[in-house]
Amino acid sequence: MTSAVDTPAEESARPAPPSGLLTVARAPGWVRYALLAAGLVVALWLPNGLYPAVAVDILCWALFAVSVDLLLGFTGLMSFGHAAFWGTSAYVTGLVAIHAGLPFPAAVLAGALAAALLALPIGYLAVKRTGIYFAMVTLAFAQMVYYVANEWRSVTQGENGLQGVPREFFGADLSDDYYFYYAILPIVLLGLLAAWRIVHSPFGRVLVGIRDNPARARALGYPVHRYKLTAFVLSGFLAGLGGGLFAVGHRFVSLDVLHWTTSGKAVIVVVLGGIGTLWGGVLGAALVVRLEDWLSFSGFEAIGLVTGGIFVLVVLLFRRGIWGTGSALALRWRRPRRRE
Amino acid sequence: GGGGPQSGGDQKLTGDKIVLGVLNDQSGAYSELSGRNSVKAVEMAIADFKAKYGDKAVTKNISVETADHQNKPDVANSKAQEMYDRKGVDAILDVPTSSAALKVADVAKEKKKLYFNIGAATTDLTGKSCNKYTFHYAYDTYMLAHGTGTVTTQQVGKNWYILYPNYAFGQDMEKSFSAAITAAGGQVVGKDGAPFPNTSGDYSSFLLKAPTLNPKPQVLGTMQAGAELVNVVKQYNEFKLRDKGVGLAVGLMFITDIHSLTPAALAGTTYTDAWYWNFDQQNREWADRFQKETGTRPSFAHAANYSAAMQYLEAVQAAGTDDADTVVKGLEGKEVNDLFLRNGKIRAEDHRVIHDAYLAQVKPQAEVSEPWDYVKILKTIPAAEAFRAPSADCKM
Amino acid sequence: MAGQAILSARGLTRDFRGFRAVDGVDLDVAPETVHALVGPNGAGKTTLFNLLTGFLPPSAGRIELAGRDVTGLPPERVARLGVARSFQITSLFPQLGAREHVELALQAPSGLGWRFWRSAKLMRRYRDRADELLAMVGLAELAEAPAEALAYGRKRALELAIALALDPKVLLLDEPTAGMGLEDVDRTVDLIARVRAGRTVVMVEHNMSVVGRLADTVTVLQAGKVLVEGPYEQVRADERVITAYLGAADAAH
Amino acid sequence: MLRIENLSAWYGEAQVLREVSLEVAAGEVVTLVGRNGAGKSTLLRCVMGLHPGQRGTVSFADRDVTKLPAYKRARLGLGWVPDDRGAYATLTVTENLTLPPRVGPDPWPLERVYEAFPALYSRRDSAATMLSGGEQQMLALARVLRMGARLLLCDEPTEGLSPLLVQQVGDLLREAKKHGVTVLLVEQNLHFATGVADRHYLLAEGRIAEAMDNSEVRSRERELLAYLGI
Amino acid sequence: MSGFLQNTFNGLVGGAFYALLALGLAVIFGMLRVVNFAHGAFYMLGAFGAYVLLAEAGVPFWAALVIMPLALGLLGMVLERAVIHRLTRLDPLYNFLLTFGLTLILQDLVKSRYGVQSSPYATPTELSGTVDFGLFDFPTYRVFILGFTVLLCVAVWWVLGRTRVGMVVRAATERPELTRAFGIDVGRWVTPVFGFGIALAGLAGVLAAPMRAVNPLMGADLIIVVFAVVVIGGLGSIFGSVAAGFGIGLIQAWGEAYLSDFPIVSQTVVFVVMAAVLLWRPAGLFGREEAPA
Ligand SMILES: Nc1ncnc2c1ncn2[C@@H]1O[C@H](COP(=O)(O)OP(=O)(O)OP(=O)(O)O)[C@@H](O)[C@H]1O
Ligand SMILES: Nc1ncnc2c1ncn2[C@@H]1O[C@H](COP(=O)(O)OP(=O)(O)OP(=O)(O)O)[C@@H](O)[C@H]1O
Ligand SMILES: [Mg+2]
Ligand SMILES: [Mg+2]
Repeated sequence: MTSAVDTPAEESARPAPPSGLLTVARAPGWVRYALLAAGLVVALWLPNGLYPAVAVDILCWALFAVSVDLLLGFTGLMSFGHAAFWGTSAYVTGLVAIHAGLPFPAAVLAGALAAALLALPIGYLAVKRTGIYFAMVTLAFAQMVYYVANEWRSVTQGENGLQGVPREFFGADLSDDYYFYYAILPIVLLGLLAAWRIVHSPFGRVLVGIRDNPARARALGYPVHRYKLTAFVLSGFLAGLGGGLFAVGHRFVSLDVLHWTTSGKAVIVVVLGGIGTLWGGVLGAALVVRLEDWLSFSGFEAIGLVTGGIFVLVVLLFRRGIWGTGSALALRWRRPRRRE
Repeated sequence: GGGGPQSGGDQKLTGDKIVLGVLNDQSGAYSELSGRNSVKAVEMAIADFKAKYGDKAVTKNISVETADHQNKPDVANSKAQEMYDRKGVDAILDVPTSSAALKVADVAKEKKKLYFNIGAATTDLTGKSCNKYTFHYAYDTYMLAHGTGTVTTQQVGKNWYILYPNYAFGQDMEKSFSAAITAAGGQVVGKDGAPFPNTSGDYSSFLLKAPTLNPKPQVLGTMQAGAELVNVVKQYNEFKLRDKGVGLAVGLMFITDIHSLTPAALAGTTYTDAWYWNFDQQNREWADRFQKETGTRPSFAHAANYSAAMQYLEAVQAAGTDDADTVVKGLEGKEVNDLFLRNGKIRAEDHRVIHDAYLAQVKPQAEVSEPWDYVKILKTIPAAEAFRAPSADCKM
Repeated sequence: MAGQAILSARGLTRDFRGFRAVDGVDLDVAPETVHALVGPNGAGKTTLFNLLTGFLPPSAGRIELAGRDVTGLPPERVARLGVARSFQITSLFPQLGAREHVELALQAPSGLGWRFWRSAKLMRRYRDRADELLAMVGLAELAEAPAEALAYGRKRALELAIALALDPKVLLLDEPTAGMGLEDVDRTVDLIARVRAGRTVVMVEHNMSVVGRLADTVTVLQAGKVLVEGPYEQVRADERVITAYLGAADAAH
Repeated sequence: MLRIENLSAWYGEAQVLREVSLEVAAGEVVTLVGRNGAGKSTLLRCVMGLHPGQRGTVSFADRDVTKLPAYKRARLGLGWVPDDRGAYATLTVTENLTLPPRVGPDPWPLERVYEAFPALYSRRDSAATMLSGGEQQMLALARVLRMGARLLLCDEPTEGLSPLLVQQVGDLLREAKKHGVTVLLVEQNLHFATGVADRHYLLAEGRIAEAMDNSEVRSRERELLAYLGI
Repeated sequence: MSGFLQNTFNGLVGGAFYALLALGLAVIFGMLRVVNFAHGAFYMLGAFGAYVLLAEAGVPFWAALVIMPLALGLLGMVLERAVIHRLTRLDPLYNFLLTFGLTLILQDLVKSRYGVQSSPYATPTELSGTVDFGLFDFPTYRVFILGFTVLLCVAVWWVLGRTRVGMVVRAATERPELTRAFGIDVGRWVTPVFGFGIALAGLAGVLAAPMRAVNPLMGADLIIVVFAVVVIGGLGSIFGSVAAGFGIGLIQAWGEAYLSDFPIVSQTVVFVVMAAVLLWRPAGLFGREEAPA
C-alpha cells in the first residue's frame, strides 16, 4: 500500500492512529460546559465521599494519566516507561522538601523540572523509534532509572525509601489529607488545564499531524523529532507534577514509584479511560485507584487477575475506553441512524 | 496474667470494642510467610483471650481488620491511615517489607496508635526510626547474624566468604555477620555484594570464585532471601561447593524456603530461627491447632502475630482502657513468657521485644520423618544475647 | 546555466545495499521553468526526489539550492528553504479535514506550531488563504471532509494544495496526475500552468501529453543515469528515449 | 468461465454494487470500465471472496464458488492483481513470486518470469516494497502468471507504468489469452483496453450500465472518455 | 585463565536463556508483528509446569522437556485463535497491551493456586555431575543447556530463514487477506507459529527449573531485559536476537566477575548498550533499517 520509496525508514509503516480521537470536541458547547461544571463539582466534593488519602491519590494519578495520554493519544507514542518521570520527580521533590525545607509547591515544581530534564535525553533517544519500539525503549530506560535509584542508596535510601517528606506550606497544618486535598487541587487543575491547552494549541495540531503521517509533516517543514521530543518533555513535566504531589501526599518515596508496573498501571488507566480523550485519563485514574483501594480491603488476593482481566476486556471489547465509548454513544444517540 | 478491669468505667474503650489490624502482604512474595494465615493466628489469639477471661474480659467485641499492602509502602501508608482513622483499628500488626514497615511506624507515631511490627528485619525500627507507639517483635538483622555467625564460626569453620544482596537489608546483614564472625575468632576472607534485584538469577561468578580464595573459606554465608536464596542454593549445589569443602550458612531462612529447596539441597545448612513449630510440646500443640485452621504448619511470623495480639489484649485488659499511651506504659518493661516469647521482655528503651532465639540446622533428607519437620535446633541463644543492646540512635 | 540554476545536483548517487538506484546524476533546474523528469519504471525518479528533498541522504554527490549547499539536510530544513513536494503515493493526514491540511501547511514556516500555550483558534488567521487554495484545486465544497473520506482524485488535488500552501520557490511533484480521470488531469495541468509563475516546478510524469503541455525541459533517466536532456520535442524524437521508454508505437494517452 | 449473478455489495450501510450480473467466457478478455469509485475494485474483491458484505452468486468454471473461502477459490485457478499491487515488505522479490502455490495447468517457471521482466531479475533479492511503483506493478502481474491462474482479475495493471511497459503488459495479456487464459480487466485507460480486450462492461453507480464490444467503444471513445472523466 | 574461561562459559549459559527467550519473541514478532509481553509469563509457566508434572504426576525432567513446550504451544495456539488474532489488524500496541494484561492474569492464576514460594525442582540425575575440561570442570547441566540452545537456535534460524515455512508465515502476517487470495490458508500457518514461539518460552522455562528459583514472578523482570536484548539485536531479526542474547550474557558475566564492586554495571549494562545501539544504529545491530515498525 505505502512504499518505502516515498517514505524511507520505519515511518512508512506507522501504526494506525487510535480511534475515538477528538470526538468530544464536536459535542455542542452547552454539553461541554455542563460536563466541566459537573467535573468541578465532583472534584470539590470528592474527599467528603471518599477516604481523603484515596482522593489525593486520584488527583496525582489523574495528572499522570493525562501526561501519558498526551503522548499516546495525541502524538501516537506509547510510553511504557513513564514511571521514570513520575518517580524521579517524586524523589527530587522529597529530597528538596527534606533538605531545603521549601514549601511543598516549590519542591514539587523542582521535581517536575527534574523529570522534564530527564525526559530530554531519554526522549532524544526514544523518539528515534516509533510504535512498539518506542514502548520497549522507554520501558528499558525506565528500568535503568530504577536500578540507578536502587543502587544510589546514599541519596534515595534504597529499599527503605525516603521517609519523612514534609508537607511544608508556610507553617499551615496540612497533615490532614482532607485539607491537603484542597491544597493540591488547584495545582492539579492547573496541570490538567495545561494539558488541555497543549492539545488544543497550534502545537497540538501539529502533533496530531505527526501522529497520522510523520513523513508528510516533515515535507511541510516540521522538524518531527523535535516536536515529538518537546511533547515528550512536556509530558515528562506533567507526569513529574503528579509524582511530586504523590511524594508529598504520602510523605515518603519508595522505589515502587519507578517500577515498570507503575508505568504499566498508567497505561492501563489511560486505555481504560479512553486513549486520546484526555478527560478519560482522569476518569480512569479515579476508577483504578478506587478499585485497588477496594480490592486491598476486600480480602480478594488476586489483584492482578482483576486488573489484568479488565485490561484484556477493554483491549478486546472497548478499545475506545470509557470516555470514548460514552461520547460515541452520545453522538449516536443525537443522530440516530444515517439513512442508507 | 492480670485480673479484670481495674476501674469499672464502661466508656474506657473507644466504641466499646477492640479492633486489631493485620496489614501485610497477601498476594506477593511474603504472602506465605505471613499473609492471610497471620490473620488466622490473630483470630486464634482473640479466641484464646475470650476463652481465658470469659465474662471478665474488657469487651467481647474484638474484631480483626485486614488489608493487603502488596509490599508497596505507599499502599501500606494509605491502608494504615485508613485503618486507624476509619476502621477504628487500635493496633496494627505484622507489616513485612522494611520500607512499608518504616512508613507505618511514621503513621503510628502521627496517629498515636499502637503498631507491632513482626515481618520486617530492619533494626532502624528500634534505631533511628523508633517511636513511642511502635514495637518490634520477632527478629531483626542483628539477631539473624549474631546467632548464625557466632555459632557457625565456633562449630563449622573459621574462614567465611560472604555473599549478600547489595541493598539495605543485605548490607546490614553483611556488617552484622562480619562483626559476629570476627568476635567469635573467625575471619571473613572475601565478601561480595550481588546485584539486587538480580534479574539474571545467576550467581555463578561468585560461586566459582569462592573455592579459589586464599585462605579457602570453609563457610559460604549467603544473605539472599526468598527466591534469590533459592537461586544461590541451587547453584551452590550445581557447582558442588559442599564437595569442595565449602559449607553453607544462611542469613535469613523461613521454613517455607526449606520446603522450596527440599531438605536434601540444604542438608547441614545452619541459620538462626526465631521460633520453630516442633521445638517443644507447647509449640507443637499450637502448630497442630494452626494446621487444623489453615492446612499448613506455622512459620515464626504466624506465632509472633499470635503472641503480639495476645500481649496487646492482655495489656488492654490490665489497663482497662485502649488508650494508647496507657497501654504503652503497661507494655514497657514487661517480662513475658508465652507461646512465642521465651524469656521475653518488652524493652522500654527502644521497644525491642527480646526473646530466646535458636540456631537451627537443616536435617539430612533421611532424618526427615514428617512433612515440614526439616530442622533440628543446635542451640538456644538466650534472649539477652540474641538481640543487640538498645541503640543510642533511638530517641523516643 | 549552472551558475543560475536554482536547484542543481552534481554526481548525485544513492546505493541501496549494493544496488545503485541513482548513479552520478548531474541536474540543473533553471529558475521559473517547468522541468520534467521521465524515464522507465525504476529509473530512480522517485529516489532522486527523495534525495533532493532530504528524505534520503545521498551516498555521494552534492545538492545546491540557489547556490547554497543543502546536501544532507533533513527534509524539514529543505522544506523551510522553499522546496515543497508531493508524494507519488498519496500521503495525507487521514483524520484531519482538507482545510486543516492546508492550514497546517500555511502555518509551517511561521513557528506558530511551537506555541503549545496558545489556543488553536489562532490558526483561524489562515482560514481565508486556505479556502482560496482549496478553491483553486476544486476542493472548496470539501473543506471539512476528513482526508480518508476523499476519493482518490480528490486526494491528489489536496496534495497539490498543500504543496502550494508552502508557497515554495521550487515545487516537486511526483506523478501529480496518476490515477486521475481525464477532466481532473486537465484541471491539474491548468493549475500547474497557473501557479508556475514565479516558481520552479520539477515533476515526474508518465503521461507524455501532460509533459508536452507543460515542460520547458525534459530529463530522461534510465537505470539511475541521465540518458537525455533537452526540450520536449527533441527528447521525444530521440532514438534512445523511444527504445528505452516510449516504445515504438508511442501511446500518448 | 466466470458468471456473476445479482451481486450486491456493501461497505457498512453504503451499498456500492447493485445486482450486478455479468459473464466472461473461457479465453475471453473482458474489461470493466467506470469512474473512480464506481465499484470496480469491489467487484473484483467479491469475485475473489474477500469482501464480507456481499449477496448474489459467483460461479467459476461451472462451479458455484459463492460459499468458498478465498484461498480455495485461488486454488481453483483465480489470480488477483490487486489495485495496490500487493507487494510484501517482508518478502524478497523472488519470495513474492514463489509464495503462491501453482494452481493452473500452465504455471510459468521462474526463469520465464524473469525473462519477461528483466527489471525484476535485477532486484530479485530486495524487499518487494523497495521496488519502484512500476516495478511493483510488474511484480503483481508476474506473480499470477507464475501461479498459472486460469482467470486473471487485473485491477488497473497499467497505472504508473511507463508507455513502453504499458505496451509490454498489453503483449503479455494477449499472449496469456493465446494460451487460453481468461482475463477480467479493470482499466481507466481506454486506449489500452480496446487494444487487448474483446468486450467491455461499463459500471456506473454500482450497476452494469452497458455492455459494448470493441468497435462500439472505438466509435464512442470521445463520449465515453468524457463520461469517465467525470 | 581458567577463571576467565569459566566466567565466559557462564556468560554463555546465562546468555542462552536470553537467546532462547529473545528467539521466541523474535519469531513471534517477525512473523506476526506482535510484541508478546506475556513471554516472561510463559517462561514461568514452563518452569512451573515442569514442577507440577514432577510433583503431582512424577513426570521426570526429560519428559517435561517435551510435554511442557507442546502443552504451552497448544495454549499459545488457542490464545492466538481466541484473542491475539482479533487484534492483528489494529495497531500492534493493542497486542502489546493485551499480552501485558495477560501477564498479570497468568501470574496471578499461578500465584493463587501454588503460592509465591519457590517450588522445588532438582537437576536430573544424569546431568547432575560435572564435565572436566582439563583447565576447569563445569556442571554437566550447564554444558547441556549451552549445547542444546545453540542447536535449537540454529535449527530455528534455518527453518524460518531458509524454508518455505518462514516465507509463508511472514506473508500471512503482513497481509493476511492478500495471502488468502493467493491460495494460502492463513489461519493454518500463523496459529502454529505463535504456538511455536510460546513453546520456545516454555522450553526455556523447563530448562531453567533446575537452576533457577521456580515461582510465579520469575519471568516478570527478566522479560524487560529480554526486550532490551531484542532491541539491541534488531527486533524481528532471528540471528540478531540470538547473538545479542549471548553477547549480553557474556558482558553481564564478565561485569559481575571483574567489576563486582559495581553491581550497577551488570544490572544496567544491557540498557546502556541499548542506548548506544539506538544512537548508532537505530534499527538494532542486525535489524534492517527499512524494517517496518
Ligand atoms: N529504499 C530502497 N531500498 C532498496 N531499493 C530501493 C529503495 N528505494 C528505491 N529502490 C530501488 O531503486 C530503483 C529506483 O526506484 P524509484 O522509486 O526511484 O523509481 P522511479 O523512477 O520512481 O520508478 P516509477 O516510475 O516506477 O515510480 C528501483 O529499482 C527500486 O527498486
Ligand atoms: N474500505 C472502504 N470503506 C468504505 N467505503 C469504501 C471502502 N472502499 C471503497 N469504498 C467506497 O466504495 C465505492 C467503490 O469503491 P471501489 O474501490 O470499488 O471503486 P473503483 O471503481 O475501484 O474506484 P477507483 O477507480 O478509484 O479505483 C467508492 O465509493 C468508495 O468510496
Ligand atoms: Mg516513482
Ligand atoms: Mg479501484
